[in-house]
Order: sequence, then C-alpha cells, then structure tokens
Amino acid sequence: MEWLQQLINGISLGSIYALIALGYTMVYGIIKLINFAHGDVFMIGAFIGFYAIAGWGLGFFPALLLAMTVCAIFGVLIERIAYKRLRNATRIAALITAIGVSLLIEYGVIYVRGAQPEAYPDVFAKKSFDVFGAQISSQSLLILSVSIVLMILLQFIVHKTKIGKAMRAVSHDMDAARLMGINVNNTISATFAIGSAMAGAAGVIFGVYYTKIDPLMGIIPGLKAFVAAVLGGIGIIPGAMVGGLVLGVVETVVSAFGFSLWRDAAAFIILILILLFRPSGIFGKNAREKV
Amino acid sequence: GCNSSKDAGSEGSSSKGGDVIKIGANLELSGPVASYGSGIADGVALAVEEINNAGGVDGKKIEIVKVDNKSDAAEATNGAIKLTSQDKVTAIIGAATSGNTVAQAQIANDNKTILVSPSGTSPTVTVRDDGSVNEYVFRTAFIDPFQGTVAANFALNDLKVKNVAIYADNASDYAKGLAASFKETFEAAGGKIVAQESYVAKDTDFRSTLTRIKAANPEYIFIPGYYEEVGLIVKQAREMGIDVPLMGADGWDSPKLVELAGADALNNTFIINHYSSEDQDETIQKFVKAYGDKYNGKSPDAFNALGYDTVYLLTDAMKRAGTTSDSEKIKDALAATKDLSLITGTITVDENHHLIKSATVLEYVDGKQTFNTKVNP
Amino acid sequence: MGNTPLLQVQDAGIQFGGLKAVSGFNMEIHQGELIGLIGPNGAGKTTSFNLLTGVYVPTEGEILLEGKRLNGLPPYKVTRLGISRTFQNIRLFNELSVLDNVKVAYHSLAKHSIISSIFRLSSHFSGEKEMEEKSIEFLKIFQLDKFKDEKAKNLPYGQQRRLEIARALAAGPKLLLLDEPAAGMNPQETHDLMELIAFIRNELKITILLIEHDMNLVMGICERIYVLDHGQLIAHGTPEEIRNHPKVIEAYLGEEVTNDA
Amino acid sequence: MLKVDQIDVFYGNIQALKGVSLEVNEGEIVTLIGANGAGKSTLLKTLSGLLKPKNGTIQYLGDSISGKAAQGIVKAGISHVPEGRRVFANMTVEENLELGAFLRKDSKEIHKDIQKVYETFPRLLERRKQLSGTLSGGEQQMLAMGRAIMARPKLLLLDEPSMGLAPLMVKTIFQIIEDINREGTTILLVEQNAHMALSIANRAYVIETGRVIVSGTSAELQASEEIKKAYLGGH
Amino acid sequence: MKKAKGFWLFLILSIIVYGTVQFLINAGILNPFYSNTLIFIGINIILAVSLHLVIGITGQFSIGHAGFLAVGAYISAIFTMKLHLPFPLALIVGGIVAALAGLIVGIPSLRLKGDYLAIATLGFAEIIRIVFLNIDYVGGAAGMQVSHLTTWTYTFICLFITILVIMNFTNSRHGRACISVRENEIAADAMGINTTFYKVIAFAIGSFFAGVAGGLYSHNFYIIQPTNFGFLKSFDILIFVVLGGLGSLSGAVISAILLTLVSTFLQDYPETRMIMYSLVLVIVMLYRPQGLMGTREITDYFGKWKSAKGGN
Ligand SMILES: Nc1ncnc2c1ncn2[C@@H]1O[C@H](COP(=O)(O)OP(=O)(O)OP(=O)(O)O)[C@@H](O)[C@H]1O
Ligand SMILES: Nc1ncnc2c1ncn2[C@@H]1O[C@H](COP(=O)(O)OP(=O)(O)OP(=O)(O)O)[C@@H](O)[C@H]1O
Ligand SMILES: [Mg+2]
Ligand SMILES: [Mg+2]
Repeated sequence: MEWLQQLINGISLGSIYALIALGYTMVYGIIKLINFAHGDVFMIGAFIGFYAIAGWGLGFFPALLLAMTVCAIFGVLIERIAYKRLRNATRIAALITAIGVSLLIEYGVIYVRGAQPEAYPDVFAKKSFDVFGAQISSQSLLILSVSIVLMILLQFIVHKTKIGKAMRAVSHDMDAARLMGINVNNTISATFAIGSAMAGAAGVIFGVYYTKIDPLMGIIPGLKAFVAAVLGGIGIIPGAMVGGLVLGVVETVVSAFGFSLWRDAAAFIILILILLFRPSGIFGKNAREKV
Repeated sequence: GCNSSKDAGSEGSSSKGGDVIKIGANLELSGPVASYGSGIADGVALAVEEINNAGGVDGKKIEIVKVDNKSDAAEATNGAIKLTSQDKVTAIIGAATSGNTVAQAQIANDNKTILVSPSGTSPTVTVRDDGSVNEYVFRTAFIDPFQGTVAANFALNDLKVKNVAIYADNASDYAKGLAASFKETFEAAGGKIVAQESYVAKDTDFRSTLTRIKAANPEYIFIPGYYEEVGLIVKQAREMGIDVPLMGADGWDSPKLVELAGADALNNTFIINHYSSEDQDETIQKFVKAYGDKYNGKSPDAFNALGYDTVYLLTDAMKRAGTTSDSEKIKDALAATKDLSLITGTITVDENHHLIKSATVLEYVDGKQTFNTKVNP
Repeated sequence: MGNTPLLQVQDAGIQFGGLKAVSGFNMEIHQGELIGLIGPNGAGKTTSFNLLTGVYVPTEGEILLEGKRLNGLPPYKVTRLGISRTFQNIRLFNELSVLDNVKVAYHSLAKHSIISSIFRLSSHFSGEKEMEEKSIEFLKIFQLDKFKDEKAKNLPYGQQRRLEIARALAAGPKLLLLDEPAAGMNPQETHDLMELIAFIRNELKITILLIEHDMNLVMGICERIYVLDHGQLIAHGTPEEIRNHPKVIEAYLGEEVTNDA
Repeated sequence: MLKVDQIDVFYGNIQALKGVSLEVNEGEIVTLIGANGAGKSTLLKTLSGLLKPKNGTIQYLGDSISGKAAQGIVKAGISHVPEGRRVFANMTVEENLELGAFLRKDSKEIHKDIQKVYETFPRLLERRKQLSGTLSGGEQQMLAMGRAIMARPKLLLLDEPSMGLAPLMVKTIFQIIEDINREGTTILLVEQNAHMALSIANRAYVIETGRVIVSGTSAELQASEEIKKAYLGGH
Repeated sequence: MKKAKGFWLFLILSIIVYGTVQFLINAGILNPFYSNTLIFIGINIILAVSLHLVIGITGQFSIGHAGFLAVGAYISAIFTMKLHLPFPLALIVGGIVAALAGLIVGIPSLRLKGDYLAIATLGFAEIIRIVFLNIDYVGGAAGMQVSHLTTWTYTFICLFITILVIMNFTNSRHGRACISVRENEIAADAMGINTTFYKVIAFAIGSFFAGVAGGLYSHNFYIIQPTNFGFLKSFDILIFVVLGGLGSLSGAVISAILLTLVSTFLQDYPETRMIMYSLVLVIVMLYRPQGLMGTREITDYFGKWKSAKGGN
C-alpha cells in the first residue's frame, strides 16, 4: 500500500511540474528562449488568485480565469518590453535578460508587499478517495486532469489551428513566416499570452493544493519545470507532461527510500543520464545537424 | 507598503554623529530566507521608533544602518566590514541565520563591535570550535539544545509516548540542533526513535516522506523547523490521516502557521515558545497592538518579536553601562544581563553568551495557542 | 605508391532510419586524379562525402585511404590522415579573421603543446611563427592575403568559397573534397574557379573529388565522373561516356544535352 | 504593375541599394542579373516588405507599398520565394503549402490549389507527409515555389531558383516558371544562371554594387558583348 | 612582436596596480572595507575569466560554474582547517580537484549542445552542492567555519596567474582550436581539430581557476555553506561574462569589476537593491545585447588609438 501511495504522491507532484512545464516548453518551442521569468509569472498568478479568493471573495474558477487573464497580459508585456528587442541577439543575451526580468519581478513583488508568505484559503471541501488502502485527494485528481486537459488543448492549438501553424512557422524562420503573410509580433504575443496564462493557472492550482505562496515561490518550481521540459524534450508539449511526471515520481521514490535530502540530486542525475543516452530528451528528435 | 515606515528609525538622522547611536542591521533582506530577515527588520524598526519617540537612549536617537546580505555568508561578511569600517556603528543586529552570523563574528571581535543575532540559535554563534567565547557576540534567542531537551521531556513525561518520529529541516542548523538534542534526551530516557527523516527548507511536497513516517507508526512526531514548511507538513500529515500529537519549537510561532495548516489540523499539536501572542500579559498585548498599528494590522511572529527584543536588549545594556558608544563597556553590560524581561521571555546571559530563559509549552486548540506548561532551564 | 589507389570505397552505404541514402557505393581514385561526382538532388552525393570524412559511420562496406581503413574514425582523424573538404553550405569560422581561419587548419601540423603556449616557451613562438608564415603563403595563392585581418563573415560570398578551399588545403590533404564549389557563382566566377581547381591539382599535386551541378565545370575539367542516383552508382566513366549515357540523361541531364559556352 | 523609383536601402550603415529604379509590367517575366553581393536579394526583400527603403518609392498597382508590413504586401498579391528556399523544415510538405495560403480564408479553393500544386510538382505529392527539412534541394525548391503560388499572387518574386539544382531540375524549374507566367502571374526573377534567365525573360536589368547599370530586352542584353563577357561566361 | 609587447604592458600594469594597492593598505589609507571589496572583485574576476574560457572562447554553454567554486572552497578549507596544511597548497589542491570535477562535467558536453548542455551543467552544480549538504564532515547545511587567510597579495597573485594563463592559452593554436569549436564544430572537426579534447580541456582549465577562486573565497568569508553555491551564484558569474561581451576577456574583467562595485554600492539601499541590480542587467542587455565590449578586447581600442596617432 505504501508503494501505491507513493506512486500517487509522485504523480500528484509531477502533475504540478508538468503544469508549469507546459507553458515553459511552449514558449521555448516557439522562440527558443529559456524564459526564466516563467516561474515568476506563475508566482504572480498564485498571488492574483489569492487576492481574488481571499480578498474579493471570488470562487475558484473565476479566480482561475482572472489569474490566467492577468498573467496573459503580463506575459505579453514582458515580451514586448524586455524580449522583443533581443530577437536577433544571441540566445544567451536573451537568457540573461530573462534572469534579470525574473529578479525584477521577484523583488518588485517583495518591495510592494514584503517577503512574508501568504496562506491560500480552502476553496474545496477536502475529499480523499480510498484506492486499495492508498489515499487520493480530490485536489490531486483535479491537478492531474487539468494538466492533461491543458496538454491536449495546447497540442491541439499548436498542431491543428491556424495560429498554431503560424507559431511553428515563426519558430522555424521568422522572415519566411513574414513572407507567408504571418504577423510575427502578434504570433509571438499570442504564444506568450497562452504560455503565461498556463503559468497563471498553475499558480492558482499550486496555491490551492499547497496552501503556501510567497514572492520567491517561482524559483524552484520554475527550475524543476525547466528540467522537466528538457527531460521530455524541450519544445515538445507531451514531452513536458511526461518529463514532469517522471521528475515527480523520481523525487518521490527517492524520498520513499529515505533519501529525501538527495532527491534533487537524484532528479538531476536522472536528467543527465537520460540526456546522455537521448541528448534531446525523451521525446526529442535526435536532430543531428545535417552536414 | 510598509517600506517607507521601515526606515522610521533613521528619521532625524544627521551627519553630526554625536547625537545619534548608529546601529547596523546586517540582515537577509533578499535571497532564500528574505522573509526571516525582513521580519526581524520590521520588529527592529518598531522598537527603534518607540525608543526614539520616548526620547532615545541617554537623549540620543538610534539610527539604524541596514545592509542586505542576500542570505549569503560572503555578503554578510562584506556587510559587517562595511558597517564596522565605513559606518563605524556601535553594534550590529544580525543576521537571522546562525551561518550568516558566524560569518561576521570574527569581524565584530576584531573591530570591537557588538554583534547580536536575534534568531541565530546555534551554539557556534557565540562559542568558537575551540571552546572560546566570541566576546562581542550575543544572541536574543535560546540555543538549540535547550529546546530539544524541553521537547523530549515533555513527550516523555506529559504525553507519555515511547515510539516517536523526528522530521527535521536539514537546511538549518537550528532544526538539526534541536533534533539532535531531542534524540539524545529522549533515547537516554529509554524512548525509541522509530523514524528520523529530514526535509530541506523551501520544499513544498512532504507527502512521500510522511508516507514513510506513517508506515513506521509513531505515537508522536517532533518537527523542528520553521512555520513556512511546518504549516504544510502539519496540513499534509493530517490529510494523510496522521493524527498523533505533533510538536515543534519557536520556529513554529507565527500566525501564518494557523493559516497555512488550518486550525483543525493544528489540534493536538504542541509548541515550545518564548512567549505567545495570545498571552494576555500586558506588555505582550501592548507589543502586539503596537505592531498591528504600525504594520496594517499584522500580528507579529517570532522573528518580529526577536528583532524587537534585540533592540531593547541592546539599549538596556547601554543604559546599564552608562554609555552609548563605548563598546567595551556595553559588551560587559550585555554579558551581565540578568532577569531582563522582554517580550520573548525573561532572560539572563550566561558565560557562553547563551541565554537562560524560560520556555513555555503551548498547545494549539482550534487555532489558538493555549498555555500548557512552563519549563524553566 | 605502387598500384594501391589513393582512395578505395568498397560497397559502402548508410541508412537513415528506413532510408538507404547511399548503398553499394564503389569508387577508386588514384593519386593525382580529378574526379567528378554528380547526380540529381538528394542522390546521396553529400552523404557520400560525409561517409568519406567520418561525419557518418558507414553501416556497410569499407573505406580505405592508401590501404588504411577509415571506417569509424572521427572526422579529425580522417583529416589528419589526409582527406579534407569544403561544405555545400559554407562553414567558415565567422568571427575569426581570414588568417586565423587558415591557421586553424594548420593546427594539426603544428607541434607546440599547451604547456609551451601557456608558459610562452620558445617552441610556442617558433610554432606560431611557422603557422603564420605558411598560412599567409596559402592566402597569397588564393589572393586572399589582402583580406587577412578581415573577419571571415565580412567577406563577399565568392571570396568565402575561396577561403573555404584555402582552409581545406592548409590542412595538408592528399585528397581534397569539394562540395558544389561553384554554387551561387555566375559564369565568369565559375570560370575563374575552374582555373583555380586546375592549379591546385597541377601545381600543388593534390588529388580532387568534386560534386557539382554545373556541367560546364564538371565536363570541362574532370577526367572521370561517377554518377549517383537514389543512393546507387548508376554510371561511371569519362565525361564523353557520361554525357551520352542513357541512364544519366534520363535521371540527371535531361533529353538534349545543351553544351553551351 | 510595379514601379520602383530611386530607392536606397541600408543594412545598418552599409548601403546595399543606391537609387535603384525599375519597372515590371503585367504579364512579363523580368529578370535581374548581377554578381554576388550586387544587391539583388536586397531588392527583392525590400519589395516584399522584409526591409524598408530609406528613400524612394515603390508603387504597386498604383498604390505605394514602400514601408508597408510584409503581411500587407502578401495580401496585395506579391509572393516572394526567398534565396535558399527557407522551407519550414520541421513541418510537412502539406503544412508548408497550407501556410502559403495563410491569409486566405476560402478553404475549398485552398484545397483545390493544393491539388493543383501537386499536379505541377508530382514529386511533392509523393512526399506530402514528409518533413520538408529532409527533402533534397530540388524538392525544397519546388516546395518553396508551390508555397508561394498558394497565396495566388499576381506578382511572384523568385530569388535564384536554380541554385544548387541538378541540370535536369534546372530545366524543370524554368519550365515551371514559364508555365506559371503563362497562366497569368507576372514574374520578377533573380538569377546567376543568366543564360537560362535571359532565355525565358522578356526584359532584364543588370545590377552591380547596388546600382542598375544596364537594362533592356533580353535579346538586347544577350547580344551585348560586355554583358556576354561579364555574366554569360563568354570568353 | 605585437603580442610580446602586450605581455610586458600587462606585466608592468599589474605590478603597478598591485604595488599601489598594497602601499595604500599598509599606509592605512584603504580601510578594511575597501581592501575587502578589492579582494572580492579579484575573486569575481577570476571566476568571470575562468568561465569566459568555457563559454566565451569554446562556446560551451555552461551555467553551473558555482559548482566548481564550491569544490575549490570546500577542498581547500578541508586542507587548511582539518589537515592543517599551508594555504597556498590548499589553493592549488582545491583547483586540481575542481579541475577533475570539470573533466567529469566536460564529458556531457561531448554529446550535448546549447540548452541541453546548459541544464546538464546546472544539474551537475546542484549535485555537487547537495553532496556537500549531505557530508557531515564539512558541516552539512550548517557549513564549515574557515579561518581568514585570504589577503590582497594571495588574491592578486592568483588573479595575475589566471589572466596570464588564460590569455596565453587563448592566443595560441590551442585557443584558436577552442574558438573554432565555438564558431563551427563540424568545420573544426573537418579541419583536424580534436573537438572532444579541446572542449574537455576548456572545462578543466576553467574549473581549475574557479576552484582556486573557491579557495580564496572560503578563506575570506569565515564560513562556507552549501547555500552559498546555488544556481543563483552560477548565474552571477554567467552575468559577468555575458555582460562583458561573450568572447572578450577584458570585457569579463571589466564587468566583474563594475558589477561587484554596483552590488556593493547598492548595499546601502537594501530595499531596492535587487530591483536596481536587475534593472541594470535588463537595461544593459536591451541596449547592448552584445555586452559591454562585444567581442573586442580593450587592447583593440588601444591599438586603434595608437595607430591613429601614428597615422597623423
Ligand atoms: N542526417 C540525415 N538524416 C536523414 N536523412 C538524411 C540525412 N542526411 C541526408 N539524408 C537524406 O539522404 C539523401 C541524400 O542527401 P544528400 O544531401 O547526400 O544529397 P545530395 O546528393 O548531396 O543532393 P544535393 O545535390 O541536393 O545537395 C536525401 O534524401 C537526404 O534527405
Ligand atoms: N543582413 C545583412 N547585414 C549587412 N549586410 C548585408 C546583409 N545582407 C546583405 N548584406 C550586404 O548587402 C549587399 C547586397 O547583398 P545581397 O544579398 O542583396 O546580394 P545579392 O545580389 O543577392 O548576392 P548573391 O548573388 O550572393 O545572392 C552585400 O554587400 C552584402 O554583403
Ligand atoms: Mg549535397
Ligand atoms: Mg542573393
């Protein structure tokens, strides 16, 4: 029973990572930017949801929608102000800018409201289901299903819709995309809007599930989500999902063996091993540069 | 926000130097434990404001010179050097963590500048590896072994449990110290530790380790750590059906704990503390009110209270020493502190610059701390 | 040298997933020859260069240089054994100067060690000096010496192609592989290039294998021509034979062979 | 149809085009020849809105399009097949074709046009589900042209369509260019292969270091000794 | 000729800088705050220059440099504090062990590129940190107390050697080989460069000096804890290199100096410190994405200035 429980624990944890990683990988997939500020947009989403629920008394779903909307706008603003100018600069310059933006958001929020944490109010009646003696909470089911639905939705958007095709075209060759009549700026904005809305949603769900939110809460999940995205093959949407779940389960299993202090190390060791055998992640196409 | 008010202490600051008492605050204002450092800073600011409004010490107003050590030992060292050699402060308050305090200890000694850590609870803050005492370094919190012992005795004698688990924050020497002294006392008295696990600060998911602990069937779990994680641990433990008594120490003390864990989950948990914000004692209530007035109705936590007390500990020594600038005399006065009544307890400084102060065991009942027993050292 | 050919390719081939990009490829090149390799787009020409230079490891067959087996050697070892190349899509070291681009190719011929460079021992100075002198000599042959301090990326396209060839030569090859050297050149530039290739073979005595779609060039200077189609060798012979080979006409040249110019 | 008047185009501080003027009339094939780096591609990029001219005007069907964004120009009926093909490598052949019709809304007609492209380039039909990055050079060139046709352009800009192609393929491509033109699309063709280009074009411009130096009918240029020497390899 | 001249200039300049600072310290004009800031700047320059070799020269996207700093810091601290060996020896051994770690980390670089390599190096650094976190011999989370042994002289000598070695390495056929790997690995391979070897060598040399910096670091700040070496520390070092201009050694030096000063100066504004720091970062990147120096070296300007004069 203990092991079944641990597996369930791992999947719940993993679906949180997956949720954040989905937006991460999507933005990466389109503009090849490691958007370190993604974790901070996630934090902003968590706070918006918190103020909406605790301050203005909104219900969970309105709060979720509000957080997604605000984060979408916020994401677009970040892109327009900080990243747009750097489209033709080196990738690493864009990365440093992203780190700068990330610090700015974190400490901007601390400046405005202080560093102390906030506790999410309970929005759902707590329910646990008993499966062969293991407990599954209604919340972890919610997270898992939201992640899966969002993954399918994203996959659909990117591969089946017109805007999705435009995104992929832009990701490969901006000028050629322009020649097709694609508005590159709008397409990139749409990408950021969707990715940031996902981060916002993840923030609210995280808050509901784990209760505690604080201005620096985005750093570690952001990093883990990046790891998850790379693990699955960065830029590949189902990869982010699987990467997140693998990461969650690995961490849980390591803790379950009593090595909880080593769990981050274990996560990274798994990452490195997978990359050594599959240098572009689990789902990544091993695209060798054609000579 | 509250930031503009944070600097209240430096109102009336002037470059004359003679009529102000410069005190440095070398705190974790950014980085991973920014919330501890800024909590202390808020408490310090309140105390300074009160003292200055009441005319200061010896007619001189206190001016706080803050530096941010980014929760990093190297920056803490830099900050201490800056405060001693540039700003020439009389005393430094900080840092929040033992490690960042140790990083400043030698500088304080070398420059004959007093260093008081509000919340550094490791014995190594004041006592060096070779057993000698850092003459100029003091603290406002009790040291770890004391609380661990109190908790172990309480478990054995009051709760009468035999098989217990320990779940400690491995990223803080505070929690590790508590865990070690708890274990030592508890095992010496014939108790059995059925599971000993650790987590790392900033973790949010404790379910897998709690699942392990649950499988070991403890009758009681000792959880030394800070409220930010403990709140989540208590909540997740209860959700998983762990309903044995849980216990922690002063790191738990914060109104946030109740919000994080939920009042229900906190029933049947115990905490060792310096004081309780629910304590109806007059001075404590006055402090709670003053704090709320200054910071938008917020209720103070242990870091706020310790920051606040640190200023009073310092000014008490200055008054007794009869000087606000002669650090040697102030240091001697600090070392001779005896039965000083502060918010976080009545304290006496011992020869190792450790604090002798009474501890209170409180029980959470429906989200309120209620008095259980008082333990004297 | 005797009768061992410089290069022997025996039944070599490679698969990518299900796709047989090259299979059953046989080729022999003797010292001093100038050979053409042609075929439709996607026939596997560049891929066969990649096999020869170690970029891809053949899944079948053997590749021998002066009787030595090259299969599985990494590209840098193949280069050191004597095969160097240019790329279909130019691959210069863009941020390095023209001179340094050539010096890099001299790298494996120099001896001074990391230690001698770090401590600036005399072997460092003599080694670097020798590299510099030889590199400049090469640049002179290609009339690139006046650009020697320019960054490679700032050269006009035609000069970049020449620099690529110069760099490949500086690596000291016995066999030089040129992948579409005339691509993107106008007829006049192509003509100059032909003279340059002839010079390399005749004066520098370097054996050359080249891929090209410009039939004037291929038919004009190559002694023998191999024709690939769908990864298979479909013909092999003198320019005259190839020009009239029905399979080649069908797959590559098209009905009437225009032989303008 | 298209009238370019005295345009100057810069890359940062480098001036790539210096007062270039030219005209393309409806139904024509006009070719632009010149050495490497002369500014041919720059001109096409300016026409399709990827670059903005600093001075001068571009008139298309009577309206000024200088400085207009690329998508507006595509909408107005100008398609550009860029140098080096620039197909979307990680998308299938069919997706590439669909992207060509990005601004169109008539999905039925789009479908028909895709079939038409497959008729023109049977090779693409065979490969329709293949990722275009794995196509051979010639196939990619066909795809790039097919993709441009999908926008139903009135004016098609072609930048070195024969580059790197096998002789047979070059012939095919030129054949297709003539076919497209016959069906009513005006063509502005940039070529290194001046022979072939002049053989199908009505008129030609020769461009050198950012300036138009000669213009005339194809026949005139083919006859000119100087042109022969410099661009046709006549020696 | 030209390069030899550069070397002498560098040497003379170094001696002047060292001598002046040492004199000012002895004369008591530079108080401990300033001299400590100088030491800190020195350490940061060593870190920046060592990472410059890996990222700027060899083009290997490594964002886990703090891991090597940690190895050097802990190993050297063990040598002085536990084994009671002399400090200079501890510095060297710290560097060597860090270089070994660099060799190991260099191995994934043989298979990984770009962002994948980046995350792998970051992962390695985190693993190193977690290993120290779990070793009680070095104090675990509480950290290890270290005596203050770092002086301006030690720092300067290490700094001098670091710059000299990396400069000499870069300006040789070996450095060119590394740059060719950065510019186009496939072409470098085709030109006979053993790309594997040079990537690993760059990692090893880079981490050796990061390890030396670690020794100076731990003996300057009284205590080392695993939290000092998290990925944010790695980012700090990365920022020096990128802000200075990828591929420019003098750029790395200048930005390490500037940023350390900015950061120290901002200590007086604790509430807005990180906000201002991040703004500086973003604004510099927006307006100078190629970094302060681009790929140039300070000597290029010098040379131009000189030749301009000569031309007159
Ligand atoms: N790394 C690879 N993975 C998958 N397929 C490949 C790879 N490299 C080449 N191919 C395929 O092998 C075939 C031969 O390609 P190659 O580049 O050798 O053609 P080529 O003869 O040089 O053509 P061109 O004249 O257009 O340059 C093509 O179908 C190509 O798509
Ligand atoms: N992105 C750019 N930045 C700076 N200069 C450029 C850029 N693109 C082209 N140039 C310069 O502009 C000039 C014209 O280039 P363009 O590409 O238009 O030439 P072209 O006639 O098409 O030559 P080719 O036959 O090589 O395609 C050249 O000198 C080139 O170096
Ligand atoms: Mg090819
Ligand atoms: Mg062109």
